[in-house]
Amino acid sequence: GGVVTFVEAIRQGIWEEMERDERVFVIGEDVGVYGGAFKVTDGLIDYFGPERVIDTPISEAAIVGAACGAALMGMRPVAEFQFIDFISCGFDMLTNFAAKCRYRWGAGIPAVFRGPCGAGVHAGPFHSQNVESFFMNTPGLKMVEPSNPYDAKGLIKAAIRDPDPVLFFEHKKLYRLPRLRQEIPEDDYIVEIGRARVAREGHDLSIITFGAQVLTALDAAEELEREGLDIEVIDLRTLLPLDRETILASVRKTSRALILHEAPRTGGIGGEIAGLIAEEAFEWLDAPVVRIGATDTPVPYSPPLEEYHLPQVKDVVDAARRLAAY
Amino acid sequence: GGVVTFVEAIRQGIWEEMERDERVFVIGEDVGVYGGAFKVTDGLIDYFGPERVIDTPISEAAIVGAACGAALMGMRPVAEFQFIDFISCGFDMLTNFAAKCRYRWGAGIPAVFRGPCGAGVHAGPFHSQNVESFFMNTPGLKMVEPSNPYDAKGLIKAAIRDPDPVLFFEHKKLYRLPRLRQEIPEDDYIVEIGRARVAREGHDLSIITFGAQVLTALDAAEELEREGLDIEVIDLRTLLPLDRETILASVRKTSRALILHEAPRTGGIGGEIAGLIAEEAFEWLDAPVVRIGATDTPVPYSPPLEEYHLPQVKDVVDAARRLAAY
Amino acid sequence: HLVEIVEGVQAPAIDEGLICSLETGLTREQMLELYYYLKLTRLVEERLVNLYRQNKVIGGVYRSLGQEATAVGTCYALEPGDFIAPLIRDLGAVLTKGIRPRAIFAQYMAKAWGPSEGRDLNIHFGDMERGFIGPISHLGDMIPVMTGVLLAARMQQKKIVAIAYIGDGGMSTGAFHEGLNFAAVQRLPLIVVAEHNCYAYSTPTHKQTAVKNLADKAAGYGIPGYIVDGNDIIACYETTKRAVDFARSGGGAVLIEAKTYRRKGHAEHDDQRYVPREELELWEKRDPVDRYERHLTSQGIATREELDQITARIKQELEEEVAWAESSPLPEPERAAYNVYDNSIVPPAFRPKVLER
Amino acid sequence: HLVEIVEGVQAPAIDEGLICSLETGLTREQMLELYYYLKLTRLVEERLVNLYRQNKVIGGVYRSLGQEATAVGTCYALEPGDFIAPLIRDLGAVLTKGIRPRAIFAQYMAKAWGPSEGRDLNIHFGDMERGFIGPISHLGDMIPVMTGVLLAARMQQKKIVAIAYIGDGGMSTGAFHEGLNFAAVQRLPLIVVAEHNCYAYSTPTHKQTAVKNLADKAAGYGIPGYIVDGNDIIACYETTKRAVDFARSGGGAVLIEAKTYRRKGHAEHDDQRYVPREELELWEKRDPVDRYERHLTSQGIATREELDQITARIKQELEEEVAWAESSPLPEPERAAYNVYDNSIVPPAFRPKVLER
Amino acid sequence: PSNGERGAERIFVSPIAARMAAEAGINLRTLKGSGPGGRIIKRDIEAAIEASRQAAPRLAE
Ligand SMILES: Cc1ncc(C[n+]2csc(CCOP(=O)(O)OP(=O)(O)O)c2C)c(N)n1
Ligand SMILES: Cc1ncc(C[n+]2csc(CCOP(=O)(O)OP(=O)(O)O)c2C)c(N)n1
Ligand SMILES: [Mg+2]
Ligand SMILES: [Mg+2]
Ligand SMILES: [Mg+2]
Repeated sequence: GGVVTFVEAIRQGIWEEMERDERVFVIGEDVGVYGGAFKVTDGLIDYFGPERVIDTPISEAAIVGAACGAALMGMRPVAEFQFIDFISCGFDMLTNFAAKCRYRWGAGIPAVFRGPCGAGVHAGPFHSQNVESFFMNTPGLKMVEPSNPYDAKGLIKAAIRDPDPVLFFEHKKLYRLPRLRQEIPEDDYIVEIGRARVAREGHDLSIITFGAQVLTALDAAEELEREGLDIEVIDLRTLLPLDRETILASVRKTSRALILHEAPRTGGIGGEIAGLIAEEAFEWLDAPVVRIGATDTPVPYSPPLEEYHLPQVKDVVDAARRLAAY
Repeated sequence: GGVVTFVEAIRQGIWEEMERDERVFVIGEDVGVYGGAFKVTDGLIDYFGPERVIDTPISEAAIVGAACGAALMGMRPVAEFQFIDFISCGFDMLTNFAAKCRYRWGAGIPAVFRGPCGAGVHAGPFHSQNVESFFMNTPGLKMVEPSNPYDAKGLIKAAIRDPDPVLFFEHKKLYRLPRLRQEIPEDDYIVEIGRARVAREGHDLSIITFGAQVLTALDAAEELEREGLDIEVIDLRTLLPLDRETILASVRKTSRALILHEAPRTGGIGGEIAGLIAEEAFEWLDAPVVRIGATDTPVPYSPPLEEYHLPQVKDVVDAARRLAAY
Repeated sequence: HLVEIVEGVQAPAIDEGLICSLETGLTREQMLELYYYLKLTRLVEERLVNLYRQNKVIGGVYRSLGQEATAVGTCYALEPGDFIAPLIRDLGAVLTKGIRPRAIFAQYMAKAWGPSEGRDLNIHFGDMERGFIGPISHLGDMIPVMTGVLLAARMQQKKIVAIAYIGDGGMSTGAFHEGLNFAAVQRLPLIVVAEHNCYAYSTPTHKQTAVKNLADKAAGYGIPGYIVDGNDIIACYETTKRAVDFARSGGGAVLIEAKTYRRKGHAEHDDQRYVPREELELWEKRDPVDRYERHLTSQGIATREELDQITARIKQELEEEVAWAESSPLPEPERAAYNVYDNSIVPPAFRPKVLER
Repeated sequence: HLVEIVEGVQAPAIDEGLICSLETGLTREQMLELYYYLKLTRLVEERLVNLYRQNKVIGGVYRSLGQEATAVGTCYALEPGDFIAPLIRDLGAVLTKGIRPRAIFAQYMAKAWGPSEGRDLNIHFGDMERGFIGPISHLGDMIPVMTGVLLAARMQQKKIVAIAYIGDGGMSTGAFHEGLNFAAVQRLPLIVVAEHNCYAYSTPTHKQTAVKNLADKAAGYGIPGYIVDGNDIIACYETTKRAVDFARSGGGAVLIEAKTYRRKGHAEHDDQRYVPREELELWEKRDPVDRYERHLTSQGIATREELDQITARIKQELEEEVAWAESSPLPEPERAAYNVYDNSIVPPAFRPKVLER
Repeated sequence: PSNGERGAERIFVSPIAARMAAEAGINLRTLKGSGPGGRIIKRDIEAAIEASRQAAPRLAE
């Protein structure tokens, strides 16, 4: 509870779940004494002890594998990737072991795999990636990416309680963003996995997005409001499974869809969303389904390059304006 | 040259490139004396010797990494995954090292990574996957999947000559399919990467597909022809980068698009194609953009389950018929 | 920690005549039970080959012919609460853990009554109650998973140990390394049984690793390494028992190399053209079932007749088990779409709904 | 192969007074060149911290303070045609390989004239001409890559060797294992220098591995392992030279453990709260630059004044290099979209074209 | 959910039909679609164009 930052909300969520349920434990690189590279697990080891806050070797496959093994035994592991970019080293374990276990022999893996994602902090090609598209085609996994402290806390708690493996992405730009500081309830609450949120209501056009780009979309919407355009912003929150109903309802209302994500445009999960709309909201469309993503390149390091690479408010404003006028 | 199977076409392509260019070599598990699990590299070691046909330990990350290192030195490695499912163990190396090297410091990786993909042979969840969606959002990689011997040979040769990393998927059901036996030219030829093929011309509806599903689409088209429907079938051949022009031209002609792939529907590359169409061929659309894929599950093993899981000719016929009548 | 060579073992130069090199505390009953599982493994596989030839098996059959003693002997050293993660060639361990042959037959025939209900193949299923974690194909992956199983057990104050099996080939994977290293750091009671059967598919061990003994790899993890004659079932049992006791009492992980030999190809379709004939002949003489029978009879532990009775009992049992499995239907097609998630009573969406109106 | 402890080395209990434990065949000139690179590394990093404090560096600065002798001494044993794959803390190796400080400054300031043209950071670039393969962040990945470099070189009949650097942390990765194992099987001339600096980010070595010495891991690959005092630049050079000669003459891969210490945090932002003060004080006394200066002066190889002259020369050089880097523009934004593929003269499509009409 | 004018009843029309109608100056509100649920699709516009072409000469008479 209290007025919290994004990072503090996640920390609280993990803390409360550990307190509530002794099966919950934390595992990852430097999550103990150091409290994690971004201090998401700060203080946990002092309170819960090193048996429940486990520092590992630099071994992402082992972290994922061990979390799976522990989950099979009924524990509720919360595994951290120091940067989500390193999930690539645990990719096999996630897609082949974690995702398929229940289907193959009914053994659920109630584990959370979390870490900082996203660009915009000049961290270069290996500390800036958005990895959701890697997993979008792997049934058995769930994916979550919150955009504000309230959701972050509610979703991390829901993820920990979820009976299946959940990938939980935290945009590192949001961790300490003053703008996001927010009062959250003292009482226990969760935000249901699988439910998108209408971040802003509008009638002229739907921007469908998630994570840090929700802020880009809201800023663009505000700018466009001054031009008399009434923009709806959908914050997906859960990326897999997508909340089809909320997406479709919004597009059926506005008849114009702009999909926005931070990963490169080609092959990003925007395609899945566009496909959904072009199939199931087709008759309500008044204009092409438009996607905005980053350039089809790795994330460059130097500020001017990175700015060009990433979708900016002006890109969204420009595209939305044209799309509304289409 | 000669009348060849799919597998023989690939073998010929590799063979000829090794003969033509001494920088080309083969690396992978059991590719030498055994000739590869599917005998794609059969006989190569006898002719080219063990220095150019390298059996490795069971180490996919090392296979990819070593191919990258050799490529940096000017060699032209052709690396085999015994089953493409094991590409998950080389995922990190492919997406982070191979894909980003040129962008980061101008160093190209002219390497080919190939292996048998696909389901339908009752090989279960770990020997049946289609993995293209894992890589669709990683700029720097190319992806190719042929559907017949002529293309297979022309594309493997083009892939080997390509200056950038190419993932080359071979649907295992096609390897020895009698129906695909085909006369191919004696003379050296390539099939350009990045170019789709109109596998069948038609005016009523476009089926956009690739790999073994091209056969499903053609069979469906034939059946529908008897009902008076004139179906166009696009064989993508290259999955990354997509041949946008060919896809768009077809849909602009037929106004109806059905995308078909063997991977699970959600998160498959069908989304990217649907997104492209819904954006750039929108004004030519007369009906929803429709996708058919496998069930959103792992690939089950037992024949009735696998058959249900996979798109069948009847599913395509049924959907195309309804879509044409829409 | 230096690699410890368990007495009398020198494979591949194993003395053919050698029968059981270790003093054992096993009772006669236990020794006959060991024989039961050993012979059961052999006969289940023979039955599978049989079904395969009748085209009743979907997919391949992966034999452990000649190396059954390793899986059975090592697994027999576990207590009921302990865990295993076997590989395809560890059918013996699966049976020793109490999985019934019917489950195996149903799996191989892709039947609805099989433990994976036709979703996965051969021993790719698990049974948490019996302490059997189902493997996946991707070699090495089970080592980290078992590390997690034991990490959990420690948190749950369970005093269990686990065996993870790995091949000479699988040890080359990154997952093996990451998992065993983590287990060693955490001093978890993980026994890794390295089945040195001289081939990984067609690849001989010297192309897989430059070490002389697989047990030499223990030094890289700071854990003890043992070498045992994998065709000597009592030696396998005793060595593992020692490792189990060590691990259970807090000593941490152990690597056991069992020197043995894969007498069949990688699977039934593999013609083994890469294998010298003499090698096969040599190892035929070292057959672990024959050896154990010689041991039991020559030491007066059992008579030939008693062993034959056990065999007869197994054969009868297998007839019933096969009949049961054969009587199972194939799974209902629509089941393919269920149970990806816990809450997937409803199958996930995957067909174009919009056309259904 | 047993681990060979190169004389006089016993870190972390290294004798503080110890200066250069090995006989060396280096000429005076070479020894001064070594000093040049050692001091250059120290001063380039100090200059970077300086620029960092002025907010001119984009991102973090990762110091190798206290361990510079390892990178410089080992790399100095290579011939010009040989290759290295350094890690962030191996700036010394990069400089020794002939990369100019201007390249480093331009990289750290994300400038257009930097070797990656602002696309990647710090030493994340490469130079094939100088035998420098640019690393990526993902630890361990460079070991397989260097294996491939050497595999290619062998096919090209080049008699080169390569050094791949790895940390006490990075050795826990699967990629490290797969790469070194493959190099060992192929008997490739790969020298893996394991920089045992006692921490991986905040993680002490005993949480990373259960081995006593990182060199113990050599046994798991069937290759020789050496241990060397990483703060003794001559010992680093001599040991590596021996390994290089062994490797180049066909002996295969070698693992060298350099015992040293990371005196700064993981990066400038890290407050090192997990580090005991006494440890830092102890290792300050073992500073490799001081030690080498004492050695050079006490052995009569150089006078204090000569060393000061070298330092002055470096400082002057660095002023020019920094000035050059500062004068570079930032990259043009649109460059972000180019050169993903060889043929990407045209940037790839990424914005909604349909709206542009 | 409108095709431009807020508040008005939506006309269900495929994009290509909408474009063809606009080009031919056909008022969509005068048409009844033959697609599912009365949706206006390409062939309805084609029919409307054909109909007006046949109607046109008679007017010129
Ligand atoms: C990561 C991975 N790569 C490749 C394979 C394909 N494959 C299946 S079994 C096998 C050989 C295994 O050899 P080994 O580990 O020695 O076990 P054995 O078959 O001898 O029991 C290979 C390469 C795999 N299963 N997993
Ligand atoms: C695969 C992978 N996981 C995590 C990280 C994040 N990371 C960067 S440096 C570091 C610690 C490295 O320690 P070590 O290998 O000992 O090198 P040192 O920093 O001590 O030189 C970690 C965990 C990484 N770069 N790669
Ligand atoms: Mg995708
Ligand atoms: Mg083997
Ligand atoms: Mg370190």
